[in-house]
Amino acid sequence: MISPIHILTIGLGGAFALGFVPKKAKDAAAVLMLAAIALMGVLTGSWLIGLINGESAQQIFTAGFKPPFSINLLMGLNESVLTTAVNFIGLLGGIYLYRNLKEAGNHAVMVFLIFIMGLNVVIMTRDIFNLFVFLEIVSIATAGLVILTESGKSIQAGFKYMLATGIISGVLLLGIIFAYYYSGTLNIDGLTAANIGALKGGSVALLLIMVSIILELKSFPANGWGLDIYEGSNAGIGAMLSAATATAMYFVLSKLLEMAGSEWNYWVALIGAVSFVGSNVLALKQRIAKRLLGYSSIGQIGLLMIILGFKDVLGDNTPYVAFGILFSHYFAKAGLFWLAGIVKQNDIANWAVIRKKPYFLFLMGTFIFALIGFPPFPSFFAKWELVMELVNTGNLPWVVAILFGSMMEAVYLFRWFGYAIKGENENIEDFKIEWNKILPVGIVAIALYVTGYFTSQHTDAGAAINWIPLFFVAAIFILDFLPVFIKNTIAIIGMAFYFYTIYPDLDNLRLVFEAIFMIGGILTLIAGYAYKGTRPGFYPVALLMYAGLTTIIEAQNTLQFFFGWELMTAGSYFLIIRGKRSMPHGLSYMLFSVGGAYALLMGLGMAFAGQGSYDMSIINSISYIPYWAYGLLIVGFLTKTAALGLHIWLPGAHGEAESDVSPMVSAILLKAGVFGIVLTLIGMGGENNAYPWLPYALGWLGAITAFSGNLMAVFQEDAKRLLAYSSIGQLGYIVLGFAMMSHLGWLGGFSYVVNHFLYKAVLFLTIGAVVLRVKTHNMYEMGGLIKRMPLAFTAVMIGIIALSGVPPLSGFAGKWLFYNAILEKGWYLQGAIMFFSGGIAFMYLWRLIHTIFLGQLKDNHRNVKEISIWFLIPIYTLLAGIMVYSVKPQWVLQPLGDIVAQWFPDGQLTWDGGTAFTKYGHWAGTAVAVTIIAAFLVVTALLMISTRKAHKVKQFDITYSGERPERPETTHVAYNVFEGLYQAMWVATIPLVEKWWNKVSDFLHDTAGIVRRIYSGNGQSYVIHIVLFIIVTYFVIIGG
Amino acid sequence: MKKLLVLFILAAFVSVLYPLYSSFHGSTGLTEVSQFYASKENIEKVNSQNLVTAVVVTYRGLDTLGEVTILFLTAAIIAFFLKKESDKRTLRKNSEIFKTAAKLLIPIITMLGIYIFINGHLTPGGGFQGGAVIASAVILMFLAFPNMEFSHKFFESLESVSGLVYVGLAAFGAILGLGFLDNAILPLGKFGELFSAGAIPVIYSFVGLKVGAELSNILHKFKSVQADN
Amino acid sequence: MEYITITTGFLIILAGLWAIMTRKNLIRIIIGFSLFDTGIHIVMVSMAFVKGGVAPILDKKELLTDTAHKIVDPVPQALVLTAIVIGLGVTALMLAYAMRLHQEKKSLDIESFKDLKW
Amino acid sequence: MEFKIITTLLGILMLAMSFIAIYHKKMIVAVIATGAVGLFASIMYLFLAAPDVAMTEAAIGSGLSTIIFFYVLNRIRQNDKEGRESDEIDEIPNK
Repeated sequence: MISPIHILTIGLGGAFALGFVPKKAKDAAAVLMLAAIALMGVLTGSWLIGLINGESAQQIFTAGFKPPFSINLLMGLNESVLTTAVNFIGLLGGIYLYRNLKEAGNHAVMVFLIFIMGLNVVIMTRDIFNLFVFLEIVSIATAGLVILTESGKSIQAGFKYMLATGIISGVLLLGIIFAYYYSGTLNIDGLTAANIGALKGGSVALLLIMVSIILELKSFPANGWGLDIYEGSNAGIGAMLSAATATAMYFVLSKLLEMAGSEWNYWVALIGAVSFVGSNVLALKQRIAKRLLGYSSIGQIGLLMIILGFKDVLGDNTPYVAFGILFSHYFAKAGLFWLAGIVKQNDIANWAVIRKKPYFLFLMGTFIFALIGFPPFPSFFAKWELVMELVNTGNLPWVVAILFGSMMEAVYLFRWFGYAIKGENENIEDFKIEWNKILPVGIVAIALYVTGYFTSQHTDAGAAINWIPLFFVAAIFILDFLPVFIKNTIAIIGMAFYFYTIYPDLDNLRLVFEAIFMIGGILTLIAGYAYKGTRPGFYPVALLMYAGLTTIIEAQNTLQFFFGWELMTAGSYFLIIRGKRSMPHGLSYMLFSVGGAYALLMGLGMAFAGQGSYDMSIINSISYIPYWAYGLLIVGFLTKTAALGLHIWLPGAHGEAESDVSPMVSAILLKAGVFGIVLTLIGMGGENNAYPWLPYALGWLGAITAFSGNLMAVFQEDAKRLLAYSSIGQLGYIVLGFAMMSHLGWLGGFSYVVNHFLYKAVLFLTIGAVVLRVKTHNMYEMGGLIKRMPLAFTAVMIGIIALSGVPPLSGFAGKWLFYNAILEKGWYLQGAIMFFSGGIAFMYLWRLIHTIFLGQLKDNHRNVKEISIWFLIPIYTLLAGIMVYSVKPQWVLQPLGDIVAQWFPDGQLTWDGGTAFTKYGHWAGTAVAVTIIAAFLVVTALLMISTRKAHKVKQFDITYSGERPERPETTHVAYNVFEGLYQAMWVATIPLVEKWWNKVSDFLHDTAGIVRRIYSGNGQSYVIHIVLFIIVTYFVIIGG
Repeated sequence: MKKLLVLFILAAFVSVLYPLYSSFHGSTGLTEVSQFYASKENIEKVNSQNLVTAVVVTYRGLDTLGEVTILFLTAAIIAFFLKKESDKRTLRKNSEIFKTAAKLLIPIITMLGIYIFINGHLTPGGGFQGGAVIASAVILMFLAFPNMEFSHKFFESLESVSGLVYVGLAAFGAILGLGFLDNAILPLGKFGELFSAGAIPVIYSFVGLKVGAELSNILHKFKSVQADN
Repeated sequence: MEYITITTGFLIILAGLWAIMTRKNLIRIIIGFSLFDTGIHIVMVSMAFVKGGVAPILDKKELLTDTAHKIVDPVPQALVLTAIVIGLGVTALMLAYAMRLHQEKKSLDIESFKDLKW
Repeated sequence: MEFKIITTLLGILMLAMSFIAIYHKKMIVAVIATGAVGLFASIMYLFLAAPDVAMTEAAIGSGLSTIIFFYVLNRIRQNDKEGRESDEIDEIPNK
C-alpha cells in the first residue's frame, strides 16, 4: 500500500502545480483540485479497507529518524476512518462549491485543496508542534475560504475568526513550549509517557494545550466568533467547517486526551455538557438558518465531548458511540448547510419555499431526524448505547443533561422543519436547481440511511431488528408517483400479508394489539380509496407509522422496542401535520413525543442497569431505583395516551388531521401507549405488584383525565375536536382500569381498548367523511343531514350508543366490569368521578346526532351526497364488530379474561353460557342486547308510523317568533347550547396545563434571549471571552 | 469601566501563567531529544554544521514544509482577497541617484540572500532569512521603480517550481525508502563544506527561493492595492 | 539572563493582550497581536538557553567533541523560526482583512463591525 | 554581568516601545515602535545564543511586517481621503 505520507505529496504537489495552470483555464484548476482530493481519498480509503481487513496500523517516520527525534504520523483504524471521511466530504464539498471556486480563481482552488490536506495531517500527526503548524494551516485556510463569496458580513466574520484563533494558537504555543520544557519531547506519545500533568507548571502547560483545543472546537460560551463564521461564510464552507474541521478537531481532542491522562476525562465531559446544553438552549431564539446550524454544530460537538470524557465508562463501545453521533452529525450537518446554500433563505420562516420541490423537503427531513437521533440513523443507536451505559454506571445527572439538551435541539429543529412543511410560501422566490449542488446533498442523505443500517448490525440487539417493514416503506416511497388506487392496494395487500406471516409468532396479549394495529390499519386504509390523484407523501408516512407499531409488538429486546417507538412517532408526526391547520399541534405532538421517548429511554436504561441484557423481560425485574424506572416508563407511555398534563397536543392534532388520518391516530395510535403501560404494569409484578404508589397515582390521573377530557368535549363546537377530547376521556378510563391492578380492572381496561378502537374508528371515519362532504368541522354549520346521509347517521348513532356505555351495545360491558372492579378495589372516589364523567359524556354525544343529523338542513347542503362508499365499507365492517361484541360479549371477554389471568388469576369472571357472574352481580350480554334491540326496533317502527303526517318546518320559517336573527348560526338549536353549564363550570376548563407549558417555554426562550447577548458581535469581546474561559477552566480544574 | 474589567481579567490571567513562570528555572542542559541531535554519531549522519538548520530541514522538516505552505496559503488568500483592486499605478518620479543606487544594490542584496540560504547549513541563517532578504530587494525595486512592470507571474512560477521541487525531494526520500524529507538522498559530503549535509542545502535553497517568492508576492499584492486610484 | 528575558517575554504578552482587549482601532489590535506573538517567541527562545552554552553552530573544532554540553538547545530555536514565519502570515492576512473592512465601512473601529451577532 | 544589565535595559526599552505602540497617537509611530520591539528582540536573541532566530526576527518580524503595515496604512489613508474628511486612522473618537 502507498504510504499515507503521500497525502502531503498529492495535496501540496497539487496545490503548487496549480500555479502553472493558466488563469484562463478555470475548469482545469477546479478539476485538478477535485482529482487531487479524490486521489487522497483513494489513498486513505485503501488504508481503511486494509486496516479493516486486519492489516496493522502504520507509523510513518519522516527524515529517516525514529520518534521522538523526528516527526511521525500514524495511520491507524481511527485515522483511516477519519481521513477518509474528511476527504470524502472534501470531495463532495469541492463539487458543491465548484462554481464558486472556479469563479474565485486558481488561488481559491489552492486554498481549498490545502485546507483538506491540512485536515488529513492534523488527524495523522503524532507530534504536537507539527499539530500546531497544521492547525494554523487549517485556520488560515478557513479564514481565506470564509471570504470565498465575499460580503461585508463574511469579511467581518473572517476578521473575528482570525483574531480569536490567533489568540488561541498563541496560547497553544505557550502550552507546547512549556510542555517541551518539562518533558523534553514534542512527541505526543512521549508526552503521554512523561505525564507532565503531575508537575505544577506542567499541569498548567497541559491545561493551556487542552483548553486551546477545546476552544478551537468552539465550546460554549467562548464561541461567538465560531457562530459568526458559520453565519457569515458561504454555506458550502459552513458544511466543511461543521463536517470536516469539527471531525478532525474532535479527533485531535481525543488524541490529546490520551496524553492529558484520565483526570481530564471528567473535565472534558463537563465542558462538553455545558456546551451541549448551553448552545442548544441559546439556539431557541435563533431564526437565521445558518447560525442556527452553527449553534447546533457546537451543541453536537459538546455531546461528542461528553462521550470522549466517558470513554473509560463506555470502554470498547466508545468508538461505536462516538462514530455513531459523529457520522450522523457529519452527514446531516453538511447536508443541511448545503441545503441552506441551495434554498438561499436566511430566515427559517422562509424555508417554506423548500416545499415547492418536495424531494428537498424529504432531504431536509432526513437530516433533521438524523440530527435528533431518530431511527434508522446511526445517532439513534449511538445515543441508545450512550444512555444505556451511562445509566448503567449511575451517571444519571449526565443523562438528564444529555436528554435535556437533545430536547432543546429537537425544539428548534422541528420548529424549523415545521416552517418548511407548513409555512406560507407563495410570495417567496423559488430556488434554482444546480446539479453540482444537489448531487452531494443526495449522496450524504443516502449515506445516512446506509450507515444507519450498518450501525444497527453492529450490536446483537440492533441486528435483531426486523427491517422488512422499513424496506416496504422505502419501496412505497419510491412508488410515490403512482395514483392512490395502486398504492393503496399495495399497502393493504402488504399489511395483510405481513400480518398473516407474523401472527403465529405472537402471544395472545400482543396479538390483541397487533390485530388492532393491523386490521384497524387495513380498514382505515380502505377509506383512502376515496381520495383522487396521487396523494403525495401519504403512504410512506402512514406505513412508517404502522411499521413502527408492528415493531413495538414484535420487539424481542428493548432496543427494538424503542426503535419501533421512534419510527411510530416519526410516522404519526408526518401523518398529523398533513392536516391544513395542524402545524402548531404537530410541533407540540412531536415535542411531547420526544420528551416522552427520552423518559422511556431513561427508564429502559435503568432496566438495563444491573441486568446487562436488552431482552424485553428485563422490565419485569428492574432492580436499579425501580420506582423511578417504572415511573419514567409510565410517564413516557402516558405522553402517547395523552394523560392530563401531557395531552395538549391531542385535540388539535386529531381534530385537524385528514379525515382518514384521525381514526388512525386516535383509534389505533393511542393504543401503543396503552400497550406500553400494560407492559410496564406487568413488569411491576401484576398481582404481586411491589410498587403500590405508582398504580394508585396512575388511577387518580386516569380518573381526572377522564373527567376533564369529557368536560372539555362538551364545550366543543367542532365535531372532530369533540371526538378528540372524548378520546382523552376514554383513555382516562382505560388507564384507570389498568391502574386498578386487578382481574376485573384489567378486563375492563382491555374491553375498553377493543371498544374504543371500534367506536372511535367508526365515529372519526363517519364524521370525517361527512366533513369531506360538507366542508366544515363546525357542528352548528351542519344539521338535518339525516335526509342526505342516512347510512352515516346510523353509523354515528350506533357509535355513540356504544361509546356511552349504555346497554345493549358493547360499551356497557366495559362499564359493567369497571364498576365491579371499583367496588372490589374500594376506589369509591375515583369511581364517583368516573360515574360523573360518564354522565358528562352524554352531554356531548347527544350533540353529534342532534346537531349534525337532525334539525334543519342548511341551504348549502341541499345537494350533498351520502358519504363515500369507501368510507362506508370500513365503517360498516367495524359496526358489525360492535354488534357481534354486543350480542356475544363472551366471544371477546373470555379470551381477554384468559390473557389477564396470566397475571391476575384472582377475581375472575365466571361464565355460564353467555352470562357473566361476579360477586356483585351478573350480566347476560346476549339476552340484554337482543331484548333491547328488539324493543328499540318496535318503538322506532311505531314512531315512524305515527309521525307520517307531521308538518315540516323550514329553517328560516320564523313567522312564529317574529324576530329576524342577526347571525344565522344562533338559530341553530345546538349553538352554544351549554352556555349555562359553562357559566357554572368554566373554572374547570381553564387551560391550566397549557398555560403551564407556555410558561416553561417562555422562560426558556427568555433565558436564551438574554444570555445570547453575550455574543455582542464585537471581536474584542470574543477575545475577552476566550481569555476568561481559560481563566475559569484554570481555577476550576487546577484551583487557585 | 471596561478597562478596569480587562485589568482584572489580565490579573487573573497572570495568576494562570504564574505557575509556568515560577517553575521556570532555566535550562541546565539539553533535553534528551537535543542531546540526540548533538551526539557525534548523528551530527555525522546529518552532517550539517548548523544544528538549527539540521533540525529545521530534516528532523522537523515536516514543520518547515507546513510553514512554507502557510506563507503560500497567505499569498494565495491575499491574492484572491485583494484582487478586485484595479492595477493602475501612480506616476512618481524618483531621483536618478536613488535609481542608480538601487540598480546597484538590488543584485547585491539578492546575492546576499542567495548566499544566506545556500550556506544555511554552515552559518546562521537559511531559507527564511535568505528569502526575506530577497524580498527586501524586491521592495527596493518597488520603491525605486514604481512604474516598472513587476513580473509577478515570474514570482508565482518560481514559487510553484520551488514548492514542487521541495515536495518532490521530500517524496523522493519516501519513495527510496529512506523517509519523507530525508537528507540522505544526496551524498553527505565532508563536514563543514558547502557541499555537505546531503540534501539540506538544496532543500533550504528551494525553501529560500520559495519564501522569497511568496513574500514578494504578498508585498506585491499589498503594494498594488496601495497604488490603486 | 534567561530570567530577565522570559520576564520581558511574559510582560510583552500581557501588553499585547491588553492592546487587543482595550484598543478599538483595528490596526492597533493587530499591533497588539503582533506584540503578543513576539512575547511568546521571546519566552520560547529563553527556554532554549543553557547557561554558558553557545549557538548550536559547530563551526569550531572544539565544539565537535562533547557537543551536547557546550551548546544551547536547538529545538526551540527551530520552533521559533517556524512560529515567526507563521506569525508574519497571520499578521499579513489580518492586515488585508483590516484594509477590506475599512473599505466596507470607512471605519477602523471594531465596534462598527457587529453586523453578525447573537 | 554586563550582559545582564544590557538585557535588562533592553527589556525595559522593549516595554517602553510596546507602550508607545499601544498608546501613541500617530499610528505611524506606533508601527515603527512595534518594529523596534522586534528589533530589540532580535538583539536579545543574539544574547541568548540564537543567531538564526535573531536574523529571522530582524528580517521578517521587524522588517517585512513593518513594511506591510506601512502599505496598509497608506492605503487606508488614501481611502479616507476619498471618502470622508475625518482621519480616523490614528485615533478613534470616543462615542
